[in-house]
Amino acid sequence: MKRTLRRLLGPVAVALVALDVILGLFVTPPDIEQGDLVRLVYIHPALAWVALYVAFAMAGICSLLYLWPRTRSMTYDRLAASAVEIGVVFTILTLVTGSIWGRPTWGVWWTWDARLTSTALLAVMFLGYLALRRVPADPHVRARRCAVAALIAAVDVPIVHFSVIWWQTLHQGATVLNSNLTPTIHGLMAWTLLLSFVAFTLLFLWMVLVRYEIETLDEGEEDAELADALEARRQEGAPA
Amino acid sequence: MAPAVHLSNAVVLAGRFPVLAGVDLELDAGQVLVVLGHNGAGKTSLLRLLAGLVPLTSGEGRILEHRLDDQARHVRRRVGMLGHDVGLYDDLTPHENLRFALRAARVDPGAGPGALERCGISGRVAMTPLGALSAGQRRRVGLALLCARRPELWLLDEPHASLDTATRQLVGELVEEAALGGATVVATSHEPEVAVPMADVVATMAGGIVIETTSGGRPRGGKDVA
Amino acid sequence: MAPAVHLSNAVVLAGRFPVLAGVDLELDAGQVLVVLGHNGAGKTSLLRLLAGLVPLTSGEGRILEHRLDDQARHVRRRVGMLGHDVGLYDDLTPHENLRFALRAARVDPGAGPGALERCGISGRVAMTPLGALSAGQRRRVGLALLCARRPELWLLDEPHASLDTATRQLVGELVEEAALGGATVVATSHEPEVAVPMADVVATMAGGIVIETTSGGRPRGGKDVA
Amino acid sequence: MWRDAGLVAGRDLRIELRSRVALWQILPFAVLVLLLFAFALGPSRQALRQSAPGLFWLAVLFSSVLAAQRSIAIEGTPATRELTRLLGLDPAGIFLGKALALFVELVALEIVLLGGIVLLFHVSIATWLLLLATCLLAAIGLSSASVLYGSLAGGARTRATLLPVLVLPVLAPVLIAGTRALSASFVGGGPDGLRWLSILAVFAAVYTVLGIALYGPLEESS
Amino acid sequence: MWRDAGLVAGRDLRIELRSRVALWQILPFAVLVLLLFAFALGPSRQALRQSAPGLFWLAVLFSSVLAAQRSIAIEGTPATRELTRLLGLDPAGIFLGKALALFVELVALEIVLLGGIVLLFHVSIATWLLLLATCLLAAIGLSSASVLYGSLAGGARTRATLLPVLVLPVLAPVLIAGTRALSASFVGGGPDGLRWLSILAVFAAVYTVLGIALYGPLEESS
Ligand code: HEM
Ligand SMILES: Nc1ncnc2c1ncn2[C@@H]1O[C@H](COP(=O)(O)OP(=O)(O)OP(=O)(O)O)[C@@H](O)[C@H]1O
Ligand SMILES: Nc1ncnc2c1ncn2[C@@H]1O[C@H](COP(=O)(O)OP(=O)(O)OP(=O)(O)O)[C@@H](O)[C@H]1O
Ligand SMILES: [Mg+2]
Ligand SMILES: [Mg+2]
Repeated sequence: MKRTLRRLLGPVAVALVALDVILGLFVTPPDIEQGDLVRLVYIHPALAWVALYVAFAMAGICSLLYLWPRTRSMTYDRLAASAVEIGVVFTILTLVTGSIWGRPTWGVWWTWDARLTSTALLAVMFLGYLALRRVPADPHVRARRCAVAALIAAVDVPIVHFSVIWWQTLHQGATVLNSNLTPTIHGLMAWTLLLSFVAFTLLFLWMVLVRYEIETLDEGEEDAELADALEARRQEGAPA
Repeated sequence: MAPAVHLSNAVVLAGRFPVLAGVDLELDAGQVLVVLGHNGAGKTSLLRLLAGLVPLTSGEGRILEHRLDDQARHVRRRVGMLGHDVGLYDDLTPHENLRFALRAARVDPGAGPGALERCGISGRVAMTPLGALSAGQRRRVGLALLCARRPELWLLDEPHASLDTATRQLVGELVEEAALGGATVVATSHEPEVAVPMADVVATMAGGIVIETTSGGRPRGGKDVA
Repeated sequence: MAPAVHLSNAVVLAGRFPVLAGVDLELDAGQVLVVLGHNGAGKTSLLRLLAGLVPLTSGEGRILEHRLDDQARHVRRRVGMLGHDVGLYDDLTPHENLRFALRAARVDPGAGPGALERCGISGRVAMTPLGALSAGQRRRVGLALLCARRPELWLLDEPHASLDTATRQLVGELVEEAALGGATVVATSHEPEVAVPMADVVATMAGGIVIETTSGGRPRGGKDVA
Repeated sequence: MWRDAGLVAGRDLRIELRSRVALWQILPFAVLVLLLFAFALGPSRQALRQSAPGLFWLAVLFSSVLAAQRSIAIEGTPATRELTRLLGLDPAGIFLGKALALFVELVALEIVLLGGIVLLFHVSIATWLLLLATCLLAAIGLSSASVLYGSLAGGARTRATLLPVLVLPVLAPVLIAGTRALSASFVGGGPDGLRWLSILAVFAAVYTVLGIALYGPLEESS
Repeated sequence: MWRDAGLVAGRDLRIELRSRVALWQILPFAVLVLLLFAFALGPSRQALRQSAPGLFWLAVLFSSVLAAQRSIAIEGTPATRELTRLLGLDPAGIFLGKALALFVELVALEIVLLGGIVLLFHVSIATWLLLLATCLLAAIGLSSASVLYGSLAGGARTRATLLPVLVLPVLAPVLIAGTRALSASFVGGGPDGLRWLSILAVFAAVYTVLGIALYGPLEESS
């Protein structure tokens, strides 16, 4: 059951993303002001949504489940790690697509808009988590450290969010937010937009599961390895 | 009465390497165990497991009525360990170190100076920051902490190393005293001549398991109490 | 021939404390000196002085023809020391450590694997970063470095500590080999039973000075070479 | 818990008093950072005055990372950390004690740095109360978060470099809110300042609670 | 000397490759510092663009202190330092080797940071040659001075806190000259830039020569 679901998830996610791209690139009309650039709207917001909300929430919840003694299991540790790893990819893609979009619309690659700034900050937090994960340690030790780190970071997200929003609005810079897009959206565009959110969320989940499976595969091999390792270790004592 | 230390098929991993590969062990309160074995046999790892400092990967472990897998914190409170490195604060003097450690362990800090004196740390040396002391003096301070704290399970990693002849004898005395007082002692050693006479049980480790258990040279007086 | 080691009234300060309070010592090339003494007597400090690692406050010192006060650098190049802590890199494996150290000392790094093998570091252990090894394995690597480097003055601080029975014998063999090869050896010890038999001269220290010098148990064969 | 907190804070402060690291190394560093900012931003007095609050908090942030590193270093080697675990101190107590010691140092640091920017950057203070509240709340938040992260990074051999990456992004809200609140206390903007103050208060509360709750599981493992 | 330098640089870079500290800890830190500056100075685009060169060098400076700490940490414990002394490596070689390894890391860092300020602070580069020369000369100076001071601080138990205080004041000239030269390379002011470049060159030369000459006596004593 779980297996078939996972098997299905991959093709479905990929197909939906493909459909989204086709609709976005060829079917929907170009924007009056932005021309073909508007097609980024079918990628970028969905990427951002996945990176910031889905990935962070998943990492936070899995970490919490890990820390809770009753539900503690390495599964959650691995899931959290996979979520962050894939989340970093999505965050970077958000920054890249955003910058590509920003260059023609705002005339600059980057502006100190609240959303952009908090995205960048959260990206660095993700990187910190990965740096911590690379520190050599016992798997359980690492799992606990990383779970705590993810939880602290997750708690910080709303605080960062509000402080950055206030920070920006108090000192209004020359930002053109995307309000000029809203009126131009017509039916098909709205559906494509909605589709993009669903498609990228599914894609994310699928990638996380694949990443998770690779790690568990390692782990499964480890079980077999462990038996060998135990045997080899016991032999060390035998007089040479 | 349940045994003070019970391990069955205990496996401990460091990274992916099994430092303990299935250890079985059983000790009663008041017994002294000496662990022998080649370098890398897993003696230090065994002590660290008994102290609740490393998680048990598989197998079973009970120390002083607490399970090692989920009650390690309770185990740690009742255990005293003298490792290869004593782990006290280099910036504090032996006196201050003992004072802090004893208060942290909720023991009367008044026992500190006496214990230091007994382990040969007095006068100038007791007032010098630990970082400046010689290797043997540091180990003496570690020993003094155990002696003042009187834990229920003593874990001694090569207790004789670096100590001079006079203090070596003291180790034997302290161990005997602890055992008579009902505490369990586990000590590793590379010097069977000095270590075996103080043991009830001698375990030989190799390759992460206990390969042989024999009885040690401790006079029967010890056994009776247990 | 000038003596390999000559100290007269050597005083060394650590902070304001005289760790050595006027040591006189004289050793010929090819001799083995074992230093005994209580904890804090100044044995480690003596070795560090002989290695040229701490400055001489007063008195005179000549090691292998170099003055300790202004030619310490030349002394250091020709000296090998195994301290309480081996001082190799935790991130590198024994192989890499020896390779680096031997190349730094301008010795053929090809001697490394053989020396490691001889000291019982082979296979998996030789490929594990030093930081993960057991106390005794680390000391073995330190010993292997000396064995591959063959310095002219060997300084061994409690060479038997932490080593298992098999490797303990090796220490004796290596010392004998070094002395026969014309090197001078100074070793401290708290185990006269094992240390004195390998010595030509036994010095007992206390309170920062040498209080007694007697002859050790090394068979005359050693003396002849010197 | 409070007893253990007192014990640990006492130990940390005693070691600090003996080694004088905060006095001779961290304080000069903080002042130095201010000077470097002045160099980097050029000699324009107007520009400096405007950016003074931000630079103040940046200097506090960098110095507090340093102070946190010192606070980890006091724990010494892995062996020392293990001994502490074996002594059975209450983890919440350890956390509070270390945070308290760090708090004391940070407050001292803030006082000196405030003197520094008043002198170097020619600012004057309008609302003392706001200033005081800002500094205290920020110090609580900074010390709690730093100690918590210090324990995360402390087990690693590379902690000197790991700690800054971990802790600085999390401290960013303190920087933003502190800067705005301080600006308000310079120009005298009460209500605006209060809003920022509330962020600082939330931050301090959240991290103190998290620290008390999470320090146990953390020390368990490392 | 060159042989020993190669040996030491090889060791440092090999340990770096194994631990990836520079990649995962120091680089993110550098980028983070840029973000923090933006918070401190407020989101005004104009103000940020003007101070971009200064902020760039500040970020480089702080990150290079971190890199220097890592470079000391590689030397490990006091026992490791003693062993190195006993091996009889040429001190000038050790100095050059460590400086070389640090130089490689700093150049990588500068490249990333340059990308960062171009993107984040909207500057554009007028004189590429000047920029290149500035970055290389500054990296030489920074790495030489850091290694030299690292050896001063390295023996101390409190080096994590001591090093920044020691080395930052010394690096101040790099900050000032680097900032000016960078400004010049942004607006295209050739002759002015050259003057500052010469300061950087002098700094680099002085500290490299000093390092080669003094590293021996320094290690001797520590
Ligand atoms: C590096 C630059 C950028 C970053 C980091 C960024 C980041 C984000 C984030 C975090 C969201 C929020 C997603 C959500 O709330 O669901 C978002 C949404 C969005 N972004 Fe961007 N963005 C960038 C540039 C741009 C540009 C240049 C445009 C177009 C002019 C743009 C248009 C949008 C739109 C239309 C949405 C979704 C609608 C909405 O939620 O308001 N973004 N972006
Ligand atoms: N992370 C690791 N990777 C590989 N091997 C490891 C790791 N950690 C420990 N080991 C190995 O596990 C063993 C540890 O043994 P332990 O320290 O318990 O030995 P010991 O019996 O105390 O030895 P000694 O007498 O030398 O103190 C050593 O062989 C060591 O090489
Ligand atoms: N900075 C200092 N201040 C005060 N006393 C010091 C200082 N440094 C060292 N000492 C003292 O000097 C002596 C150092 O002796 P050393 O380390 O040489 O002893 P050792 O003979 O090697 O002892 P062990 O057998 O314990 O290894 C110790 O008594 C120590 O307390
Ligand atoms: Mg051991
Ligand atoms: Mg000694």
